[in-house]
Amino acid sequence: MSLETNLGDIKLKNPLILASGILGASYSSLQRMYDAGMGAVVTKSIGKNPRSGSPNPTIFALVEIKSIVSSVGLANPGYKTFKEDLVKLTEKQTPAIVSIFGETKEDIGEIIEGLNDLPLLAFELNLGYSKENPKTVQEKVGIIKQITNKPLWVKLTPDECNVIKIAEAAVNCGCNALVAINKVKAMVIDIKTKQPVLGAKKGGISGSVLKPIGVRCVYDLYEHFGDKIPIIGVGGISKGEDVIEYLLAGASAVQIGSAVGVAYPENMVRFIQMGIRKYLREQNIENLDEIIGGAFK
Amino acid sequence: MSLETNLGDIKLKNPLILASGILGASYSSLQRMYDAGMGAVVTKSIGKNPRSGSPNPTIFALVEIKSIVSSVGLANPGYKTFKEDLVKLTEKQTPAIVSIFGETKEDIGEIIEGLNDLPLLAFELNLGYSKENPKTVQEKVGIIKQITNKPLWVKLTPDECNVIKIAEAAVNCGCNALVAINKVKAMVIDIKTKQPVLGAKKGGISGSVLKPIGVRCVYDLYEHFGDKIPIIGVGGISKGEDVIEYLLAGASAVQIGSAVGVAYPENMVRFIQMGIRKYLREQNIENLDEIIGGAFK
Amino acid sequence: MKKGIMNNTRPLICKIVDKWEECDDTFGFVLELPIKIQKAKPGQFIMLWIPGVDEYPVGIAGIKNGFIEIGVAKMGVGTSAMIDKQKGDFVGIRGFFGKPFKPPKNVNHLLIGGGFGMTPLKLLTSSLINFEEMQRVHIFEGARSKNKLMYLEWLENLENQEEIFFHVSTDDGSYGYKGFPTVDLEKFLQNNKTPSVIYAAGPERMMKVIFDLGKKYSNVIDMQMSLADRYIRCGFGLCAGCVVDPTGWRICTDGPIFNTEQLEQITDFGNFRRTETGAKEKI
Amino acid sequence: MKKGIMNNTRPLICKIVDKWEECDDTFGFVLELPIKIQKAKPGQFIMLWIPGVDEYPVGIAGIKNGFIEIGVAKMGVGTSAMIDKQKGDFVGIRGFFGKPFKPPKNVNHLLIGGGFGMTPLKLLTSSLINFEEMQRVHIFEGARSKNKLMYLEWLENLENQEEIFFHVSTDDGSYGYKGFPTVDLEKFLQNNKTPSVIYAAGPERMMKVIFDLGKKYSNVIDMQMSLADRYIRCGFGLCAGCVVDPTGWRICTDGPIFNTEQLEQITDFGNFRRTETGAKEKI
Ligand SMILES: Cc1cc2nc3c(=O)[nH]c(=O)nc-3n(C[C@H](O)[C@H](O)[C@H](O)COP(=O)(O)OP(=O)(O)OC[C@H]3O[C@@H](n4cnc5c(N)ncnc54)[C@H](O)[C@@H]3O)c2cc1C
Ligand SMILES: Cc1cc2nc3c(=O)[nH]c(=O)nc-3n(C[C@H](O)[C@H](O)[C@H](O)COP(=O)(O)OP(=O)(O)OC[C@H]3O[C@@H](n4cnc5c(N)ncnc54)[C@H](O)[C@@H]3O)c2cc1C
Ligand SMILES: Cc1cc2nc3c(=O)[nH]c(=O)nc-3n(C[C@H](O)[C@H](O)[C@H](O)COP(=O)(O)O)c2cc1C
Ligand SMILES: Cc1cc2nc3c(=O)[nH]c(=O)nc-3n(C[C@H](O)[C@H](O)[C@H](O)COP(=O)(O)O)c2cc1C
Ligand code: FES
Ligand code: FES
Repeated sequence: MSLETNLGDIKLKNPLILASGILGASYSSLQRMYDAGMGAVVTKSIGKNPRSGSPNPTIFALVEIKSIVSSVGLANPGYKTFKEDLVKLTEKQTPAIVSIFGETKEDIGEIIEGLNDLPLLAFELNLGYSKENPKTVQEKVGIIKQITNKPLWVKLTPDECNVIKIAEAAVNCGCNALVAINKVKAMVIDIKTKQPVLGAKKGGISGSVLKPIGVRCVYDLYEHFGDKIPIIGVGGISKGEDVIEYLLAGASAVQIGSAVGVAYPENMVRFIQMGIRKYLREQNIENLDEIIGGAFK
Repeated sequence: MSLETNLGDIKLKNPLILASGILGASYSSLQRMYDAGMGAVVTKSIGKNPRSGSPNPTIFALVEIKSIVSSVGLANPGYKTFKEDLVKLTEKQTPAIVSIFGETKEDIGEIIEGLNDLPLLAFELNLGYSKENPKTVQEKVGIIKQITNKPLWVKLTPDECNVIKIAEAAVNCGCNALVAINKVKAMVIDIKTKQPVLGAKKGGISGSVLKPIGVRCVYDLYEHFGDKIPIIGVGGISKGEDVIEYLLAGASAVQIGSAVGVAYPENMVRFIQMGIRKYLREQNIENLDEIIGGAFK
Repeated sequence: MKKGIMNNTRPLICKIVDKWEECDDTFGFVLELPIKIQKAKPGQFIMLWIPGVDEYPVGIAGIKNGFIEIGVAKMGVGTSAMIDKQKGDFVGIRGFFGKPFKPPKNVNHLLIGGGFGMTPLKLLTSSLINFEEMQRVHIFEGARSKNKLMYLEWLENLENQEEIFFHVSTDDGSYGYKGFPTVDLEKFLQNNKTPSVIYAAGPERMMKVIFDLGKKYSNVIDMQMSLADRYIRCGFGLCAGCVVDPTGWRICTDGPIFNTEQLEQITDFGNFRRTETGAKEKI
Repeated sequence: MKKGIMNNTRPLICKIVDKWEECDDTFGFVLELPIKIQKAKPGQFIMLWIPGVDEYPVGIAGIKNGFIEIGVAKMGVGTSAMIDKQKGDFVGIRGFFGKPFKPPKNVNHLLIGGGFGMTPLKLLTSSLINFEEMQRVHIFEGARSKNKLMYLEWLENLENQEEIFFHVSTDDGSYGYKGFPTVDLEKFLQNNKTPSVIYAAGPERMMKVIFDLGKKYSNVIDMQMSLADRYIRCGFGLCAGCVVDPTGWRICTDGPIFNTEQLEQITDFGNFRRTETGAKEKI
């Protein structure tokens, strides 16, 4: 039984990838999660300039629905400073994907140029940042593909106008994998103090509530694109069964975010892998390829 | 202490309204929910022709996240047949809103004309049915306002391209209240049988997961429109505190759906009302007006 | 508050561990439950999911030690798909749904039914046998002909026991006496003046006949009938697919078992049902 | 598995039931918890939410019967907003977060700190007093001057008790001896050869000095230090705001208390922190 999976030309030892924004602000926590057993790790989304992000509270849980409401406001040190962390991370051959965001294609171009000499596995373009439409996406993907030969993943957000159209724009311009989904717009108001809880007032929701929403999005994408482009499923994964559900919907790999916020993230990764292995054993499956897109059969 | 609330010219004895599609297919269940203590009731969405809807399974719960995944496929008897139920319901002076849907503005015009002679509280236009954009919404709202003097509520779905733009189109054409939100696109795949569970494969999610998403949508709408148009909040309400959260976000009334699927819906309504009263008492609030939009203060 | 609603309402995948032909076009199945769940009560039902095909309500004929017995009568695509399943195949169930029969103590228990209505009556019978202070149990089963009688063997073996009387009838006289099961029921009510409760499950028009008959006898202190001639979508009281007029009661949650007092208020009983679209039609 | 993460991580609204000036620019507060929650352990912290203003970590000075005591030192907008609050006002808390101090048995307990670092040491002191087989407890508190000493009164009253020794120092000699608290600590270690554990909480550079000092004495069998010079965002291990290099440990979840073995691996200790943007800066 093998957990290997392919995303275009990229081969991962297993389909679990650390999602962007989760323990992704320093080389050491990224390395830790790779050592814990992830197949690859995505950094926090990095921009052109340093940003201190939203005021606190920025992240808290809603226990009742096993989910997390957050607005970190894309806090990041800027690509120039973060490069030091990336150098340390890639020195160890850790398969690292750098998530980037930018308002303009010029900003994005600058970041890619600045980081292109590093031995990265891929870039991931975070579209959750500004209002996008197929044209802006085309421009951003276009400029990246012009500058770099590295694979480009595009991360979709479900709040966007017509995810399929955005995805098409990205695929047509040569993006190498689709990542779905980012957080869904959300907020919480405390009724006792009558105040929005998040410092930024508005934010997004992740965790268990995203699973049925993310699975649906991956399913829609796979239905539309088939084998034309690899899909990476994200949203609400906290056990092996969740990973399988995404694979059946058409994902070739998955990313894990909120579930990592536990006392022992190493155990969480092991627990998820155990769940996957148990399923494969019970179903007599040798290879993940046998189940990717299996819900369409 | 009063629970009365106003939606434009409409006064409700309390802010709780039965959401569309929930116990809304027969006059007797609608009457029952009104008798249970709802301030008003919305019917199942009614179209021009009878539809038998999606194959089963159409509705099931995800216990872990207190939510419901469904795709009923707008099963309905068509407005001509349903009129018999509406006659019986309105005979008793029950404040009833008829939810309608239609692919074309002609279909919608026909339905409104067919039901316009009934003493209804309002019509609610369900936009979750077909892909809408500001132009199609303008057309649909336009034709309804041409035919009827009754208030028109427009129900928004979060999957739509830019909810604010859609809402603006509706408001500009004279709609009298905004209802937010409908279900969010979702689905569940059973990993043992590798099949999507819903008969229609794809569906939507409602219940507790929708609360932070719905509150955010109402907050965004209130931020944009202020007092210009009443907003009715829907999504994940199952207790008095949830109602308060929506009111603070800017809703003047709320609709309740998934939470009604219990052995004793009468108790559920009473429980929600008790929660509201308890809060008002503790906070020394006489009137709901004092807290509507309170999160902006 | 929420707990009650949501409990176990996503399909639970079960393995078919036994299957047999119960009678013509009707099969019995035993499903293995993958997790421990609460015991079902007689009269409750499940939603049976045939993955990729359909989901529909079926009654519970037995439940014991993590196994559940059902009986499925061929009607259309969904029931045929179940009948095509073999031992080792998987199906989903949601439930348990609905309010059960509520047998009082110190009465005659008169169970009457036919067709797949016999499934809840089988579980009721098992349960009455274990009933502490039970009186005599009478089962009146009717069918078109012998090869349509469900649980014949099971019931005849039970007949050996002191407390069970099995009255069987067929329309064509191929087994038991010729005629409707109501004939023997009426005979029993005429001859026996001690308090009795009627439990009925079967076609709604037949139940209406039984109901009108039972009302004539003052020794019938209650009638509890399972209304199954309604389209069930959600099973837990949300969609109104199964609502009866003018009370607004949901078959799936307020029923499927209703008692005399309730049945009297349901003007739809024996007269009208709603189809999948929600339109009313004559039963 | 999930339970641990999510537990109590949405702000819980508490009423301020007591407030007092503990020392210059530092106030003590008692908050009333609206629900029963598990007991916090010494060294754990909460995220304190001043609605509409900010949220930041504070240590726990006491917890008993549904009340929690904290101490807040004025730094910027967030801490000032708390200090402006009055009895009867509401604030939110999330927590409890982090791993606690783990005092072994049969050792000298040497608590050393200053500033708001005294808050977890207060709870540790209370807890050690109730410790079964405890040895002598020594508290070394230092501050710039007398009016910056936290819990002075409380500690001096405790001093009456057999097991507590209170060593106090100020930079300007306005109270206790003049100098750093490390002076008395070193004296103690020189004179006392029985096994000792050092518990430190305060500015990280001071702790680094203590750490280097402690390493020189073989009778110091462990040092447990609370790292609080890091930006805390989530508090439960998700965001990496508080991570230390090169181990990738999270102050909020793997810390804030680290022991000797761990501190030796953290090259950032006493040297570097990350700011809100994630950039590294010299401490
Ligand atoms: C409470 C209850 C308990 C039942 N118990 C049993 C049982 O123990 N054994 C058994 O064999 N049958 C039982 N039935 C009936 C069974 O649900 C139908 O025979 C089955 O749904 C037919 O499905 P089909 O696809 O084979 O036929 P179709 O060709 O789809 O339909 C045939 C008939 O079944 C009805 N039907 C179809 N789907 C549903 C549905 N979702 N809900 C209700 N009726 C439906 C149709 O209205 C039609 O009258 C029960 C029904 C109810 C309401
Ligand atoms: C584990 C831990 C326990 C603490 N315990 C206490 C305590 O018991 N009592 C007490 O008064 N203080 C305590 N602090 C420090 C306290 O959190 C900061 O003083 C407070 O955040 C300052 O906020 P401000 O808005 O007043 O100041 P600002 O002007 O915003 O900042 C002043 C300083 O505080 C730091 N700071 C601001 N926000 C945070 C944050 N979210 N996390 C960490 N540092 C921050 C800044 O980096 C800066 O160095 C503790 C810190 C940590 C990490
Ligand atoms: C605290 C937090 C920070 C996040 N930051 C980013 C980010 O910087 N860039 C990004 O593309 N996604 C970000 N995300 C989204 C996650 O990568 C992921 O898409 C989402 O959380 C859904 O996955 P989950 O349910 O497993 O958490 C963030 C999520 C959380 C909870
Ligand atoms: C089974 C079901 C059927 C629904 N049918 C309709 C419908 O016909 N028209 C409509 O506008 N909304 C429909 N909805 C959406 C609800 O009215 C409501 O917007 C949504 O469920 C969110 O509210 P809740 O979380 O309280 O359920 C339906 C929801 C469910 C669960
Ligand atoms: S089947 Fe949905 S309410 Fe009964
Ligand atoms: S504060 Fe987020 S990981 Fe520690």
